[in-house]
Parts: sequence; C-alpha cells; structure tokens
Amino acid sequence: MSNGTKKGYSVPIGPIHPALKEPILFTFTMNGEKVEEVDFAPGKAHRGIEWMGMRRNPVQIVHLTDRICGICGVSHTLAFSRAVEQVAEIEVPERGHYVRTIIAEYERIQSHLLWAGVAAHELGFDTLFFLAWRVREESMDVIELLTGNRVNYGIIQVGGVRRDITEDQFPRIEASLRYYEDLLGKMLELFLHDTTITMRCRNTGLMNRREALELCTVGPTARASGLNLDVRQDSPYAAYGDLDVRAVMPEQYLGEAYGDVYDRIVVRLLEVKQSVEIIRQCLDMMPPGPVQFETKIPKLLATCKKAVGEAVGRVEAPRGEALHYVRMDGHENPQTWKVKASTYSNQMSWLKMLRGEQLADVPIIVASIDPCMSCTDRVTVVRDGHSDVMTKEGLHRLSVEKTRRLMQ
Amino acid sequence: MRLSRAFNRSLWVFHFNSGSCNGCDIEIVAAITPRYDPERFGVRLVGSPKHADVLLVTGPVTHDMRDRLRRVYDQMAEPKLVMCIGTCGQSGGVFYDSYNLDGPVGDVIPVDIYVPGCAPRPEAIIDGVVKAIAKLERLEGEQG
Amino acid sequence: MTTMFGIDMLAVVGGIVAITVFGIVAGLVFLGIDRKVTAHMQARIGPPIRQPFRDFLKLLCKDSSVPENAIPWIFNGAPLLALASSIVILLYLPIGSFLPVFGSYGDLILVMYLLTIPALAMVGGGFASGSPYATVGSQREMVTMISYEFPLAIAIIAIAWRLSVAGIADPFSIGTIAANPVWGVAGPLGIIGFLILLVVLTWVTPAELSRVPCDTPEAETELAGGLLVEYSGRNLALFSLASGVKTVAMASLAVALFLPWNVSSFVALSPVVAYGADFAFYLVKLFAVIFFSVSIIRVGMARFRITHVVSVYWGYLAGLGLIGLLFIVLDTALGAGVIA
Amino acid sequence: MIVPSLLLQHAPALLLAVPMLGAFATPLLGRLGSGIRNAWAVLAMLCTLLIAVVLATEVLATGTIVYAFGAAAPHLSVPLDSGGIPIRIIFTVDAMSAFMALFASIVGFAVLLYSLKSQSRNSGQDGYYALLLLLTVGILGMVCTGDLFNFFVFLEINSLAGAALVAYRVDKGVAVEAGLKYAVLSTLGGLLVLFAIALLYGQYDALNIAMIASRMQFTLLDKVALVMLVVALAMKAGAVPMHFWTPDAYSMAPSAVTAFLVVASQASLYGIFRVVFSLYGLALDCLTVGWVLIILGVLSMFVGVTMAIPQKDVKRLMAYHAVSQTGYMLLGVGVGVAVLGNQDLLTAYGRIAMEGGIFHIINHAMYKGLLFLTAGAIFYRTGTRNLNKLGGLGHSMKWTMVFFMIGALAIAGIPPFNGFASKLMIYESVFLFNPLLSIIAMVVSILTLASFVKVFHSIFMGPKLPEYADVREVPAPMLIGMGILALFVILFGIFPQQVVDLLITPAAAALIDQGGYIASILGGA
Amino acid sequence: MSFLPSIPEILKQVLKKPATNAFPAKYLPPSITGFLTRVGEGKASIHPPIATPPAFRGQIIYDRDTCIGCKICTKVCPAHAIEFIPETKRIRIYVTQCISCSQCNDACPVNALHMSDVFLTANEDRYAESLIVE
Ligand code: SF4
Ligand code: SF4
Ligand code: SF4
Ligand code: SF4
Ligand code: SF4
Ligand code: SF4
Ligand code: SF4
Ligand code: SF4
Repeated sequence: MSNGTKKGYSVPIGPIHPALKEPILFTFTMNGEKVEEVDFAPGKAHRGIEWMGMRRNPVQIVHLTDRICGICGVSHTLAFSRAVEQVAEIEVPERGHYVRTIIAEYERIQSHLLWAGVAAHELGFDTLFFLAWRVREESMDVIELLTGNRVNYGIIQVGGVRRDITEDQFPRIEASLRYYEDLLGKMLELFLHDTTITMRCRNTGLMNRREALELCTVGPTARASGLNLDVRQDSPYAAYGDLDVRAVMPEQYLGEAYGDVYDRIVVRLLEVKQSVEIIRQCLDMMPPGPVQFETKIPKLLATCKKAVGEAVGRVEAPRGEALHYVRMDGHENPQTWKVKASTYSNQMSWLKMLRGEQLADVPIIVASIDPCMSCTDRVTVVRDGHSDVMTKEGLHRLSVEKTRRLMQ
Repeated sequence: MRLSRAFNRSLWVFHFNSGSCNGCDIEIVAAITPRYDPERFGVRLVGSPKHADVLLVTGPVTHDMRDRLRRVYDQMAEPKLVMCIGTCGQSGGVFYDSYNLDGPVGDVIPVDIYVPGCAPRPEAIIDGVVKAIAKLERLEGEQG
Repeated sequence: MTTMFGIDMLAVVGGIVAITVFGIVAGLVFLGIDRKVTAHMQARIGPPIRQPFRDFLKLLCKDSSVPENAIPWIFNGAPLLALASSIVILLYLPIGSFLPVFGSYGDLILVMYLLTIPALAMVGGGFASGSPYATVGSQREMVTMISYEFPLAIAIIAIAWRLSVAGIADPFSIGTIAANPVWGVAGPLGIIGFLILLVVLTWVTPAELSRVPCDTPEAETELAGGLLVEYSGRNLALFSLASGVKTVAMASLAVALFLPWNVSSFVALSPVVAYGADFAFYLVKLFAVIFFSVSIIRVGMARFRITHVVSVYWGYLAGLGLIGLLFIVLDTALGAGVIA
Repeated sequence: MIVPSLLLQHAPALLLAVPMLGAFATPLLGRLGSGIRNAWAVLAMLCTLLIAVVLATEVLATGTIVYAFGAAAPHLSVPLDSGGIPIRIIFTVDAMSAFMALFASIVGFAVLLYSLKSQSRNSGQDGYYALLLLLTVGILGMVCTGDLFNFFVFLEINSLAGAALVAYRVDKGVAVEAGLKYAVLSTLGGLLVLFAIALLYGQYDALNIAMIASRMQFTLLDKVALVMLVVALAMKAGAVPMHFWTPDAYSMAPSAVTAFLVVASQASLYGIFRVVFSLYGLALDCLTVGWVLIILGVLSMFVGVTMAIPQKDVKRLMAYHAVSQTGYMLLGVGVGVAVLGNQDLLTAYGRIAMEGGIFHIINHAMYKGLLFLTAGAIFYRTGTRNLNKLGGLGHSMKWTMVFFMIGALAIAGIPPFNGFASKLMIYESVFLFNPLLSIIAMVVSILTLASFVKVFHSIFMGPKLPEYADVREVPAPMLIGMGILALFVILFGIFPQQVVDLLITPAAAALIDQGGYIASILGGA
Repeated sequence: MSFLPSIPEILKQVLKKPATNAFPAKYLPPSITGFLTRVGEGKASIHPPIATPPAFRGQIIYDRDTCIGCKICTKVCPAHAIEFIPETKRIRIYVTQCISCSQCNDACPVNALHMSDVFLTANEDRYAESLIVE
C-alpha cells in the first residue's frame, strides 16, 4: 500500500476524539496504517471522587458513587454499600437484595446494548448503532419507571434500596423481558452474521487466555478470552446466591473462543439474554418484606458512625469486577475509600491488543473492552498521615488469591 | 456574531466531555438516536470542532481538560454556540468540592444555554436546542 | 478526442450554466432524499429533504479558517477545483434525452479520469491542511481510488469492447453507448456478463463517492472527519456541493451505461412533452441508482478497513469484473460462431 | 517562407553542425568568462532549436528530406557519380525523424536554460556545456541519419557524452560508478549494434537503411541481427528486463542531465522503431515481433511502477517511472507492429495505437523532463533527494510545486495534461487488440498517480520543517526552463488533436510506410 | 443477502413507521418564536415528550409552610444544593446545583420536599430565578 508518511510517525488520539466518548490521550507510533507502539495517558477525567467521598457521609456517598460513572453507577454504589454494610454489620433485607439484583441486571442490559451500539458506530455501521440504542430505550423506560431517573438511578442506599418494586410494576417489567427475548435472535443475527462485521472483528485485537490472565483482565473482556470468571458466580452477592448464574463464555455460541473483538460482542450479547433470565428468576422468587434496613436516614447515619473496620465490596459490573475498599474509624465519613473499577483492570490489555493492528481498528479495539474512563481516573489517597499500605497489600493479596484460583 | 436564519436551521454539534460521569454523555448520544432524532431539526453530531456550530459540554471541567476545552472552543468557526449539558457543568453539581476542578464550564468559556439535570433526559437536551434556536432568533432580531 | 470548436459558443455557455444549476440542485436534492430514506431505514423521521440546502447556506455564513500548517492556496483552491471538476463531468453526460453539452464528444475514459479529479482535489486539500488526521485521510482516499479504478476500468473496457465488436463505431462515446443499450447488443451470456458488470459498478459507486463502506478517508470515528477535518465554512460548503454533484454524475454515468432508455423512444410524444418525460424518467433512474448503490449499501453495512477496500476491490470485484468480461468475450465468440 | 534557401537546403547538416561547433567552442569561450560561454551555449542550442523547427516545417510540408553530405546536390540521395548506390553519409529526415529532432531540441533548450543556474555552483562547467551540446549532437544524429553505421557512431557519441555527464560530479564516488556502469552498458549495447550491422553489411553489402531494407531477405542472420539490435536498443531505452542501469544513471546525474538522458533513451527507442519498421518492415513476422514489443511494454509498465512505489530517492523513483512510461510507448507501437500486416486492423486501431505510442514519446520527454528538473530544483535548495528527509516545501517553493504537480498529473494521465491525451489514444485502441492490455495500462496509470501523490505529499506537504526554514524558490532561469516544459505539457494536453494532426500522424505514417522510406532514397523503388 | 443480514431488515423498516417521538414538532418550525406564539394562541400544539413515570425525579419543589427548619436535608444533600437561611429558618435550593437525587425528600421528617415531573428546564442564565427554589 502506498503511504506517504514517514516511518514511525506518531498520531495522537484524544483526549477529545469522536471515537473516545471520554477524555483519554492515546499516542500511537505508526508505521503506515499499522500501530507499532501504543501509549495512553488516562487521568483527564480525574475529579477526586475518593477524596471527596472521605469528606462526606455514606448516605451522600452513594450519590457520588452513582456518578463515578453514569453507565454502571449501580455497580459502584452496590460495591460501596456492600463494603459499608460489612463494616457496619448491616443486614440488608431479602427483598432488598432482589431489588438490587433486578436493577443491576437492567443496568447490564442497557449497558451492553449501549456498548453494542457504540461498537457498531466505531465500525461505521450506524444502522446497528441506531438499532441497539433504539431497543435500549425499552430498558431505560423500565429503569426510569423503577427508579425515577434514566441514569444515576439513586436507588441503592446503604442498607438496602430506596424504592421497592411493586406488584403493579411487574407487568411492565415482564413486557420488557419478553421484548428482549423476542429481539435477541435478531440482534445476534444482525451483529454476528454480518460479513462486514465479521471481517472487521474476527482476529482483531486478539488476546489469548494466558495474556488475559496475566493482564488481570476482568468481565466480558476476560471471558471472551476464555477466562471463566464472574463475581456473580465466584462470590455471589445480593440475590445471586439464590439464582443460577453461570459465566457466559463465547464457546457457548460458537464452540470455541478466539479472544478477539468478535468474541467480545458474542459475550455481551449473550449476557443480555442471561440478564433477562436472571430478572425473570428474581421476579418469580422475590420474597415479601421490607427493602431497607433502616428508612430513617439519621438512624442509618448513626449506625454507620459506630462502625469500625475495613471491608471490600465486589460486584460484577457490566464491564467486569468493580471493587470498593472502605475503612471506617468511628466517624461518619469513611477513613479510607478506594475504588478499583473494571476499566482500570482492563485498560492495560489495550497495549497488548493494539500493537500491530491497523489504525482503522483502533476505535473498535479500544471500545472492545468497553472502556469508560470516568471511574478509572484515580489516585491513591493518603489521609490523616496513615498511608494506605494496607490497601495495597490487601489488594495484592486478593489478586494473588484470585489468580491462584484461576490457575487451578 | 453574524447571525442569520440560515445558521440556526442546521446546527452541527460537537460533543466535549470535560470530565463528566458519562451520564450526560450517554444521554446526548441517546438524544441522537431514532426515538428522539434531532436530525429532524438539522442537528447532527460531527467529528471535528471545525465543522461544528454548537459545542455541547458535559462535566465539571477537570484541571486537565480546561485548556483543551478552550482550544476546542477557539477552533470552532464563528458564529458558534455553547450548550452546557448537566448540572455538574453548570455548578459543579455533586463534585462541587473537588480539588481538581477548574469549572464550571461558564467560567472557562462563554455558555449560551444551560440544560440542568443529572442527567437531563434526552428531551431536555432537545428542549435546550430549541431554546438555543429561540435565543438565536432573538439575537438575530436585535442585530437586524 | 475532444474539441470544443465548431459548436455554437452561446449554446455551450448556456448549457454550462444550466448544467451547473441542475447539478447543484439535483446533487443537494438527492443528498436530501438519501438522508431521508436512510433515516427511514433506521426507523427515524430524518431531516426534511431540503436540509442539505440549509446546511449549505449555513456553511456559507460561517467563517472559513485556514490552519496554521496549511498551504493556503491549495487548501482554499481544492474545494473549488473539486466542485468545478464535478460539474465538468456532468457536461459530458447525457441528462435525460438532452444531449451532453459537449455534444456527443463525451468520452467514457475521459469521464472516468475526470471522476478522479474531485477526489484528487480532496486529497490535495487534505494534504495541504497539514493535520495528521487529514494526511492519513488523504492517503486512504488515494488508496481507495487505486482500489476502485481497477474494477471500473474492467467494466468500462468490457462495455466498449463489446460494442465495438458488434461493429458499432466510436464505442467510447457515451452518446454511442446510450444510443445502443448494451442489453440489446449482447446475447444471453453477454447479458449475464453485463449484469455482473452492473453489480461491479454498483459497488464502485460508493467507493467513488467515499460513502460507507468506503468512507475510510473520512472515517468519523478514527479520523474525526479525515481529510476534511480542517475545513470549515465556505470551503466545506463547496466540498459538500462537489460531493452532491459527483453523486449525480456518478449515477448519471451508471444510467448512461446501463439504463439508457428514454420514455420518448417507446411512446410517441410531442417534443416538449418528450423532453419533460424523459427528464422525469431520468430523475427516477437516478434515484434508483442512488438508492441501490448508495443508500442501501451505506445503511446496510459496516465500514471497511482500508486494507479491506484494497482486497475487496482488487480481489473480489476485479475478479468478478473479469468473469463478466469473460462472459462477454464468450458471448461474442458464440455469436461469431467461433465456438459453437 | 523567408528562410534563406541555403539554410533550408543544408538544414540537416546544420542541425548537427551547430551544436557540434557549439560543443567544441564552449571550452575555448569558457576562458573568456562564464557569461560569454553561457551565452554561447544558449545561442548554439537556440540555433539548433530553430533549425529543427525549420527542418520539421519543411519535412511536414514537402515530405522526406534526403541529405548527402559533401555531395554537390545534397538532396539527391543516390548521387549521379555513385552508380546507383548511396555511398556518402546520408541523412534521411522523414516526419518521424523531424518530430524526434524537434522535441529533442526543445527539451535540450529547456535543460540548457535550467542548467545556467543549477550548475552555476559546480566546477568544470565548460566541459558540462560541451558535453551537453555533444549529447544533443548524438541524439539528433541518431534520429536523422539514414545510415546504419552512422547510426552506430551517433549512438556512441550519445553514450559517451551521456556517460561523461552521469559521472559529471566527479567528486562523488557513486556518480563515477554510475557513469562507469552507463558507459560499460552502452559499450556493450554499442558492440551488439555494431555486430548486427556487420552481419547485415556482410549480407547486403550496404549500410544505408533504405538500401538494406530494399534487399531484405529475412534470413536467419537477419533474424539474429534483429534480435541483437532490439535487445541493445531496448537496453539503451531502459525497457524491462534491461532497465537496471536506469535508476543508477538517472539518479546520479545532475537533474538537468537526467532530463536530457530521457531524451537520449528515447532516441534509442526511435532506433528500435526505425529498425523494426524501416529496416525490416513487412518482412517481419509482425504478430510475433509485435507481441514481443507488447510484452516488453507491459512488463516495463508494471515492473517500473511497482519498483517505483517503494523508492525513497526522488530521482530513483522517477527513473523507475521512466521505465514504466517507456512501456506505454512500446505497448502502443507494439500493437501497431502486431497488426502491421493487416490493413483493416491497422486502420481500425493499429495506426491510432502507434500514434498514441509516438505521441507518448514526446509527452513523456516533456513531463518527465519537467519532473526531473523539479527534482533538481528541490535538490538545489535542500541538498537531499531523500523523501524521508524532505517535507513542507510547499510553503516556500510554490512554483516548483506547481510544476511538479503539472508533471505528476501528466505522467499519471490525468486530464487535461498531455499524458492523458496520449494514454487515451493507447487505451482506446489497444483494447481492440486485447481488452486486458487497456485495463492494465489504466491500472498502471492509477498506480503511477498514487506514487506521485505520495511523493508530492512527502516533499511539499506538511508543516514547514525547521531545517528548511530558509529555503527559497529557485532562481528564474531554472523556473523558466521548467516553465517551458510545463507549457508544452499543458498545451499538448489541451490541444492534442492539433499536435497529433500536425506531427504525430505524419510521423506514424512515415514509420509505417516502409516503401516510401526506401523510395525517398532510392527513388521510386 | 445472507451475508449482509441488515439489508432485508432495513428494507422492511422503510415501510414501517419511524420510532421517533416528534417532540416538540415534527420539523423545525420556520420560526421558534412564531411557533411558540401560535402555541400560546392555541393555533398550534407542541407534541408532548415521552411521558414521565409516576415517580419521576424532576425539578425539586419545596413546601415552605410545612418545613420546620430541621436542617436534616442540608446534611444529606450530596450536592450541597440546599442552603439554610438562619434568619427565616427556611431553606433555599439551587436547582443548578441539585442533582435530583431526592435524598432530601427521603430525609425530611415532615415531607416538605418533593420531586416534580418538570424537566424541560433549559435556561440561558445559570442563575435564573426559575432555578432557585425557596
Ligand atoms: S466501568 Fe465504565 S461504565 Fe462502569 S463505572 Fe466505570 S466508567 Fe462507568
Ligand atoms: S475514582 Fe477517579 S474520579 Fe473518582 S476520585 Fe478516584 S481518581 Fe477521581
Ligand atoms: S497510585 Fe498514584 S502514582 Fe500509582 S499509578 Fe495510581 S495515580 Fe499513579
Ligand atoms: S497489587 Fe501489587 S502487584 Fe498488583 S498491581 Fe498493585 S502493586 Fe502491583
Ligand atoms: S498477582 Fe496480581 S498482578 Fe500478578 S497476575 Fe495476579 S492479579 Fe495480576
Ligand atoms: S450532570 Fe450529573 S449526569 Fe451529567 S455529567 Fe454531571 S454528574 Fe454526570
Ligand atoms: S434532590 Fe438531592 S441534590 Fe437535590 S437538593 Fe435534594 S438532596 Fe440535594
Ligand atoms: S428536612 Fe424538611 S423540614 Fe427539615 S429543613 Fe429540610 S425541608 Fe425543612
């Protein structure tokens, strides 16, 4: 191919670039259209959320965690609440767990459909982008019905949820589940049987199982590379323990996993189906009772204030494991709060996936881990003279354990 | 600004995320999808600030993004319009006390229309566009 | 060979003005229709059909900035050249039953090469803007051009060859081709061959026009508008006009090559009505061509990677074209009794 | 015409005598100062050009001119005192020769003007101008002579002057090497030619082309001679697979020289055509020879362009393109040869193909000359020919860029430049011979375009580079040199029909009409 | 076109009704101001937006009379949107700061705060009066 550019020139992409819905700066060293080397600099969206959180009480923080990111805010809030609940020894009522699960799965549906649309857009396939986002509106409507807002649902609170799902809402939910069940076959066909998409995605952005493991990837990114891991299955939270949740693997659809962009599409689309099934199970099994441990906010705050200790809350966000570490020391505000979001775990895999690929494929590969920098742009915070050595060790211990388990 | 009727019939927007939580951004994207379809009004999302007439800014303007926001604004050809989408760009919102903010947006570049909400519904954004056009019509009237 | 001498200069000037107006108006209208149809295919209402006119007027009232690293005169000249050359192409093509302005001198290969000029202007403009995105975009445009030129050459040569073998003089003249529809010249095998070539041309069109799946040069997601990234205001407006006119030109070419019939040749009509009817029919044909080779394709598939553009056009489509050519050659041989 | 009849009468002799005189006097005048010398060289070249114009007008008006040196009546080919055999050095200037002479002197003149400035910083300019004029002599001689041995002599002059010019920048080792390569190959080619001539002489006892042609038996030896001539001349013309010397020679020589070497190569191409058409003519197995030429042409086209694309050195790149373009000429003329025996096909497309090929010769000389001159201009200002190092010159060298664009678009066959005109003739004729040939020709064109777009971008586009911050446009004489060629490129592109009617058709007709050629010498065969 | 499954799909779609909700009008009226005047005169109508659900969290509303000035809402507000005015013992809510989380609604002991379904609040002025609730 003819190419007039000098060897080894570099193309900066971002922080504002149509392919990246969020600010991040990539620097590619190119040889013609081929990516030789990649570097990226996140941190453009850093807002100091952890720092702010340590100045607020848990009841306020849940609204902040919602806004770590508007796409999978529920996951963060859930992980944070779980951490606080563990520290403060709060018992969430059964029904609260089910409501949390339903909301979390709706979030997954809308997030995966959102991703599918973005991916189609990156591929220059605007029709599918429009289609995915059009059908996504169904879940947005249900979410709005259940929570009162389309994004930043604000439904999860420490100790449970702020709103119950009432019987009269069930038919609407049921209708949306049927809508997605009817639709899914078509979506799979349109996305996975399209020659142009296959051409663009097969063997693009490859990452094999070993690399996925070594790079500590999580969520659909890891599963598409053949790593069988899913927090919902491995250490169930909310109502997942009662439900039948198996990690979705690409080989379920195709018989084998390549670990490429295509497989990541497969996993996400199949997870939409899985979420529908989970919600249906929840509706069937929902126990009666309250949904919140303590509805009086001042009392709730008082409970938190008494808590001392540390805990980790883990949640399978749509993009993979989100982990919140909270340490309380008898004040209303947490002493330490650390967020490890899924994109943070996944982003190093970019370096592997992008090297040697075509410039044209950069957007879809970048998108294939479903990145969102909002939750990822972070710093380690040292507060009150205590360093967070413990945090790091804790994190490391956990990751080593996880690795061992996976290696077995 | 040289305003004319021709201008507000075809507003091309460029979306700038100055460190938002994504909430507003996905609602902006949702707003261009079939259910809302602002292309009815000639509104189109474009990829280059040079092509854009309207700058949609989301987020509270983090320190890193401040200069870039300025630069993108400067790159846009006159006449141009800025819409600030979301509460946090208007006032900092939930991030009001962050140490890393240079915002809100109105402190960095002149804003023509604010769309409050966290996040605003897609239709609130469309409403913002309509109000922006109304403002243009008014300004044009004052000019002519 | 083209000469402009001996034609009534006044008629030529009038024709040029008329064609310019027609090209621009039709270009924008078809752009509008394309957007409307596309929107409906995507379950949207879409913009009103006159939206491209509004976009154009809007761009005119915007500033045109010249980036710092640009070479201004190329940067500003490119859009003009693109528009002017697109219009020149139309001058060589029959519009309805109106003869081309440059009489019957329109030459297929000349048109084919003229079609590269707007693209070249865009390449030049992209390079001249001095931005890395625009540069990559320009390179891709160039590669795209190489890619589609091969199948296009096959199609054009095959048609001319078949005509001239059938004893028709001046086979490269578009007038000739329009007067002797290929379908009537060829036998059954040849018709298959031409159908194949029609398919090839249908796919060449989006590449010529830089539409999906071949919009890699402007790839919004990777290149932020690619080679047009630095353009604004009047220059961008001219480029959009050029693209509209080029769409009409490309579609007219396809019409002239494969669908040259006129209403008036089937029904007896008074001259004025005949011109009108033919013109209307021509617009319908244009719409059909644009619908199938631009709208549907661009809505129904993903963008190619630039390497795909090369492999698809040089591999599949060129191969297909050669098969078509083979059919046509066989058809001729059969007709001449060489094989049978 | 008011031209004194004496001049008219002796035009063929003067055509060589003037540059020859110019060449020999240049070093002498050089002692008087460079200004005088330069003026002298320009004058000599200008006179040559004028004479060529006069000659061409005359030939086109009255038909083939025959000129026997030293004869009392130079226009009588077979002098009365010779007993029916042409013995003297005889020039046979038919339309083809006149056409070649004309454009060679145009390019020569442009090159000389350009050299005034481009060489002004180099030493040894006396020799340079002398050699340049000598090369002109060689070229003009080759295209005008009607005598095989003479042809060989001029070929050698051409080669030696060329080799010397390639090696002209003696301070550069590579240049010497390239010059040596050129010299060795030329000698080899010369020997082959000489040998072939000997074979023919041995059989027919004559050296005059027309004479031999009229006696041609087409024996085995003739065939051997034919192969040797074609091989040797194709090599000199730089056709694939004997093109390997061109990149070295073309890139090492000063740009002005390279531009002229293109013409020198085309004189060899002319040699092939002359041999095929006039010497052997219908005696040949036309189809085979035609196919040989076509295949050589297609190979040259394709190999040239594919080799060109990855080149990093501007002039090497252009040299490969020269190879590629030579392919078009071979293709066009080859098709003409292939159908030479069939009058119907010849009128249907053979003639046009040939005309296209011949037209391409002149066009190529113009635009390729122009391109080499722009490359020289760039080198003159930046001191490099490496595409990876160049960039951003469009900001400062506007005219050079414009000339480059004109040349590039012309070589790529984009209307309305001259390359398109001749290529169009080729496309629209050879497809009847075989449709694939046209398709290949068109594809090669577009590849050429791609290659030049890339070069254009590398050299002129992009931000201004700091190392070339103070680069300015080249001086006026260089621009004028380029301008002359650019003007022709455009004129020939806009009025191709006129050029074809005026120059090309007669030239092609002259080539095809072997009988006429023989008759012009031997008088009504 | 089994290799391009979208093509039959889009061809079917052309014939179907678009999914677009034509808020506030199908196309841009020639003049917004004119359109709004005509709407005011009842000669034209605004196509309504997609209906909000019952518990939608729109702009906040405040029942000044019910409020007892207990300040609990200021304590739970995550966005610092509520200002307590000591003189009047009442609160002021800045809509431009409020993130509509309705946490204050939950916390208020006397239910003085509610979320309305108003959400079309775009404004040219970030300190507009309509954006302050007292
Ligand atoms: S992973 Fe992405 S979507 Fe999820 S919280 Fe983080 S930024 Fe939001
Ligand atoms: S998670 Fe990111 S945005 Fe939040 S505080 Fe940490 S660094 Fe800042
Ligand atoms: S912990 Fe701090 S220093 Fe380490 S990578 Fe994160 S931001 Fe950088
Ligand atoms: S936990 Fe330890 S090993 Fe893992 S990334 Fe952090 S420092 Fe490295
Ligand atoms: S130990 Fe930590 S860093 Fe190492 S592989 Fe495991 S998770 Fe990754
Ligand atoms: S206004 Fe709210 S939803 Fe929008 S970006 Fe800011 S925090 Fe996110
Ligand atoms: S709704 Fe939320 S943000 Fe608004 S005032 Fe109440 S608590 Fe504060
Ligand atoms: S919590 Fe309710 S009663 Fe108390 S100050 Fe706020 S609004 Fe008034």
